[in-house]
Amino acid sequence: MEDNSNKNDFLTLYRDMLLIRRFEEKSAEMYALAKIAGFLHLYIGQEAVAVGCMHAIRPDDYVITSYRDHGHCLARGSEPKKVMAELFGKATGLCKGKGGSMHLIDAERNFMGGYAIVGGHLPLAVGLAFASRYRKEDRVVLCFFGDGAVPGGHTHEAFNLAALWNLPVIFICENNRYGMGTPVAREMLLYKDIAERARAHGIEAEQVDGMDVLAVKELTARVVKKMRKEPQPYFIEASTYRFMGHSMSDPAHGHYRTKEEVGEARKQDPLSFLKTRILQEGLATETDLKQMDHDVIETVTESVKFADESPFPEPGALHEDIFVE
Amino acid sequence: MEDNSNKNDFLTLYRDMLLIRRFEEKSAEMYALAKIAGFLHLYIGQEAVAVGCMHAIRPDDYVITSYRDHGHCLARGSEPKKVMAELFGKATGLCKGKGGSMHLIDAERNFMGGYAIVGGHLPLAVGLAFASRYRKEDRVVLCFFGDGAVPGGHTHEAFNLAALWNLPVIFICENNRYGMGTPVAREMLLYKDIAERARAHGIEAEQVDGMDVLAVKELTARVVKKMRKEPQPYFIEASTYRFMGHSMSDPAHGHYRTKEEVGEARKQDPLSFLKTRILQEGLATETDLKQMDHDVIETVTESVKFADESPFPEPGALHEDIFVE
Amino acid sequence: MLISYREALNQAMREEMQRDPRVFLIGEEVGYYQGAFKVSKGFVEEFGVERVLDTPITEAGFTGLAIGAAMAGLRPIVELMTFNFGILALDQIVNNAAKIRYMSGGQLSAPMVIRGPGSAAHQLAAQHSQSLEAWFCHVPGLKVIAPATPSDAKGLLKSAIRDENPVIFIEAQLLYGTKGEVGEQDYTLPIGKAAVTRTGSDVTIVAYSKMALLALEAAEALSKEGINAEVIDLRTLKPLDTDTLLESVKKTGRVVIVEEGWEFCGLGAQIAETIYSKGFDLLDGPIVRVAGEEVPMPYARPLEDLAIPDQTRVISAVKEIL
Amino acid sequence: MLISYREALNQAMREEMQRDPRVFLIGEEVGYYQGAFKVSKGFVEEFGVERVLDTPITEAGFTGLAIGAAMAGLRPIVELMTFNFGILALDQIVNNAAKIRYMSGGQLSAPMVIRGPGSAAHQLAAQHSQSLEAWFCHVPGLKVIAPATPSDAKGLLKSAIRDENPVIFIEAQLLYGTKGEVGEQDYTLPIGKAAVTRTGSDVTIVAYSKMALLALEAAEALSKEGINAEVIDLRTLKPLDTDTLLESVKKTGRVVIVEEGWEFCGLGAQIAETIYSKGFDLLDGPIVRVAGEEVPMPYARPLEDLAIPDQTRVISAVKEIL
Ligand SMILES: Cc1ncc(C[n+]2csc(CCOP(=O)(O)OP(=O)(O)O)c2C)c(N)n1
Ligand SMILES: Cc1ncc(C[n+]2csc(CCOP(=O)(O)OP(=O)(O)O)c2C)c(N)n1
Ligand SMILES: [Mg+2]
Ligand SMILES: [Mg+2]
Repeated sequence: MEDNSNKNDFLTLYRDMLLIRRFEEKSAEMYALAKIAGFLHLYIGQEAVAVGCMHAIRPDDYVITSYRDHGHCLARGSEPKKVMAELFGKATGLCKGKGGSMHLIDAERNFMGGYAIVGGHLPLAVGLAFASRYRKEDRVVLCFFGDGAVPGGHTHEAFNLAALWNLPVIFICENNRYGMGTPVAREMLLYKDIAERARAHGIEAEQVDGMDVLAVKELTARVVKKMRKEPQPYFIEASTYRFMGHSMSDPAHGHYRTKEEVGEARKQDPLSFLKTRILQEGLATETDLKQMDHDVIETVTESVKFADESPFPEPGALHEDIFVE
Repeated sequence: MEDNSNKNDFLTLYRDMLLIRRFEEKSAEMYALAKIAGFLHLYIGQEAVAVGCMHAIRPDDYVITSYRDHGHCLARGSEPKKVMAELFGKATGLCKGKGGSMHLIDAERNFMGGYAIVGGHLPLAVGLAFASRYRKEDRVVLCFFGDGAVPGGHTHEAFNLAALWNLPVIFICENNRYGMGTPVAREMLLYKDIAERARAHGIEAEQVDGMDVLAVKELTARVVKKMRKEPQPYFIEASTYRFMGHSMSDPAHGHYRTKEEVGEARKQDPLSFLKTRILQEGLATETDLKQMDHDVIETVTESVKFADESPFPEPGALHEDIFVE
Repeated sequence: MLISYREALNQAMREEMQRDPRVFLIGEEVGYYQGAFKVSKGFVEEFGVERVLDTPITEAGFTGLAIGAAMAGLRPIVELMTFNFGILALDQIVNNAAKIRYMSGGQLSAPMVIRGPGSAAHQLAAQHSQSLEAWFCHVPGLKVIAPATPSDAKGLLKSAIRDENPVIFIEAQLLYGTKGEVGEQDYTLPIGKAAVTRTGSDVTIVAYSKMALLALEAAEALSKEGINAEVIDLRTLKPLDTDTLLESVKKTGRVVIVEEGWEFCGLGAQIAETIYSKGFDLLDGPIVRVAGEEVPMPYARPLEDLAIPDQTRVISAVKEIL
Repeated sequence: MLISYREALNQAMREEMQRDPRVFLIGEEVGYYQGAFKVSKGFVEEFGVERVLDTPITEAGFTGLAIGAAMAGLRPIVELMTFNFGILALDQIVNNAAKIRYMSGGQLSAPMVIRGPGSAAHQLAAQHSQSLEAWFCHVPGLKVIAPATPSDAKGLLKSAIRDENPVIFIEAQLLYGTKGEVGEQDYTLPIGKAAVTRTGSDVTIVAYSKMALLALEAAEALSKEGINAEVIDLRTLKPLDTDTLLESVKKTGRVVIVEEGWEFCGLGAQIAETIYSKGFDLLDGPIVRVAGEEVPMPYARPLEDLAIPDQTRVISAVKEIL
């Protein structure tokens, strides 16, 4: 892989992934303590996809994703304490505690959310891209979703419209090999090259190793660059793996995948991958990275403290934010 | 084209197409006389598709289609007088006058209908095929729909399920170049080989000249034969053209297509095509065919008489047929 | 000026598109075809294909697209060829358009109008003859409008387009050709205000859309028999104008509610319940509902006629409670 | 035997699948995963992959498939992972399953059950916490069931599977773990019959699903204050058991209706309207409704708790009208 990243880049990418990892490990703890409830879908194992992509776009570009959204939100630069407060359902959360884990939204950063209907946000993504074209801007849209969303009807309707109208949206399918307990081979007959479905609608597509943050970033940057000049959708299939269960109620392995399989996949940890590179290339020492980890953990700990100490929404909030008056 | 049809075949095919043509010409008249109301979508120009396909299946196979369903229903062998009575909204109609033009259903002939939500019947078709497999039968399903249904979500969900579960359904896309007033190039970016979308889901596909009833029959027969042994969906794109407007309220040409274009297409009339073959091969004389036309017109006239003389449903029928008691 | 309901809608959209470059129209056949029912006649010529978008038959896709565009600051008008097809876009409307403001804690919103004909025309049968307004009314975060006259259609559509929230705007195929007096000037009408279209003292007939015209006709017929009915055209279905309803009931003590949709869980049930619970003591007896029959719409005209409220049924409902 | 609601459903489906080879189960994660909420535990092992079908995430597709299969003579049970996703299958359910019998003039029908959890669990937020039963109840051609106890769950699910028509069967995530006495024998319960789960004379509390249990608790609490409430668990939402309702109102003269769904155009509006119109003279005053707040469901627990009816609200509703 050709790579123009400098030292700073590598370290920032690493730090961003580390933040997601530590943030989510802590979230799982907090879930066990019932500080967080509802559905909590961890992104651990997939960090390279969100981080790699996010480093290839501008602040004014739009990002939209599914319910497995902590990683994307943090990678987009949302304040960890506001994210944690949202998971805690606190008034200081990104969405004042109304959205929760599945609906993280940070409009200031054009992070348009977290949606819980599988595939339901793809048409929205196409609409964001439409708005960009309509206003003759060169903003692009990153739209993340899982392999499970690929057979869904709204997905295909979104593909078709994006292709037909040349809209600047990158569809990023994070193929983590399972939709809940269903392996991808039972989601669709042709599962080895998911992108075929996008190509059939006229969308250019490519596969990338979703465990390699550098590859993800490089591909996304290349696509974005072209897209700014020549709006047109693109489909990226990032092969990845979720190390944890589907949600907190699902064990990491069990009915649908073995402990061995998960262990095997964990050897491809996106963090270890980049760490090795960093050390190899002498961009940082083990001690530097330990320090970084320490700092990240500190940030996460602070975010928990902030969330914990924050107040719940006032009862009056119940009837606020339904309509713009 | 290789062809095993004998004289009888050719003449039957011709007669079946002629019946549709004359029946629909008469329907248009009856619409003008307000004997028929609602939406009336004529099939004129597309007769070769329904007739060719229907001659390749058995009586116990299932057939299902869209609202443009007169042709399929008649080709399936439903009694013209019951079809006409249904268009008239009479108690003697196929569906006792409750379905109308868009919902012709003839369960006895496994003609499962006539559906008015574009693409909405494709999942049903897959379900019919599922039932066949479930019961370990070798019945197949013919499912007709228009080019306009191809981008729709339910279509893709149906494709995916049929492919994934190897269900014996033939998806027959009657590409008449327009979905209402929208040319196919504005329905989807890659419109020249619509079948690509089916292939992407893992469905084998082929294009056929939908104006050539022999080609349609031959292809369908080949596919059906294979499918009975080895259940698996198939996609056929039949290129055709509708000679009339989208429905009675739409002129044959106007906003979206020129008189010249329609005139040009009419030169490919599926009836003339077969007629030429019949005469060339000496299977019948002009006089024979005139006599046939005469007989067909007689049948149609009788069907109108029957429909006209039949009673409307009794008021009590309003609340019947909602539930199986 | 005397114009049709269709022209009134056309004017409303045209004026708003001229006023606000963020407004665009999207739907099946809205452009070159001039709209399936010709409501957007002349639009693609005037505003170009960038602002008048013909879509493939993908209601979830293009409605979702419009919601995304609204979230990004545009002001879409989605034309559903008919509201029957809105079922396919319902997840987008309910889960995204109606909820995005709340889920985001007020950060985002989806200012847009989703419009098109609801209810039955003539003999379009079961899948094309539905009145689904009760579904939309059930969902917090949506406003629902269903005007009966050209004047209301224009004023309310303009308000809907300017509203900062998602608005469901239900027209009727059989109203498009009806004519009425419409103000020349650029006017809007308030969302949430019912109209007393006929004053009376004996009974209040509550209706909306096509049925509001039917109610008026019935009231005229009744007046010949000396029965003086007040007619309320709701115009906005949600939020419901409870004040206007109660004021009328205070006078009449008797209520008939007319709607074309299915009776069970129809909007009429809610209107009745609202009146009962807020005006129980004002009522002289039970409210009578005249609603669509509890059947999928039959094709045959005589059956269809039986399935939809008509003047006779409204009149006998009124007489039943007098 | 004392078993959970989940086990009761499991038994009902198992017994019916053993009895009738036409019955099959289809949905997301119903097979290898044993059901998202483990309702189909052991099924794929017992009945095999031919009769227990894991689907891709395509609600319109697999629900439509099941409808087609039903039309062809099979007896599908569709599990919606939750009824929130049913919105995506709504066109199939409403336009095909509910109408095919009518449109075909009685030739075809779609005997099937569409089941899964409706209503809120804990903190699943706006897109995963909806009670949409009113939508289904609005549609002719559907029967709608929402049992509150293991015993009703089993008996009614068996009846639903044997019914020759499409039946919407709404469970609740928070009920799956609740236990109750269930008969050992193979029994069914009649669709369309409500249960008087507590007799009383002061007020009738009408509810269903989770709220029927809440109503009982509230009634117990009220009894300590000397208020004797009758509780009706509707069990079947459509057809509504009007007789049982009126009989109770005859005794009590006062009604409180509790539902978790949104108030406006909720099922409670219809229940109230039915009682008012058929039992106006039996009522001593207006009916009070306790319903879900008119907001998309918030995530934060304190807000969620406010959005859903609780004992305090039911009790004060009762006191309000006594
Ligand atoms: C329309 C819809 N159906 C079902 C669900 C329940 N559900 C939530 S996540 C999920 C699996 C999604 O898998 P995938 O898209 O691969 O994403 P991943 O969880 O692997 O990130 C399912 C079935 C849902 N949220 N929406
Ligand atoms: C879901 C849906 N959207 C819109 C319509 C309105 N409509 C009826 S037919 C039609 C065009 C369909 O074109 P195509 O599928 O090519 O079939 P054709 O009419 O050419 O036979 C449209 C848009 C509909 N019936 N259903
Ligand atoms: Mg996945
Ligand atoms: Mg076509």
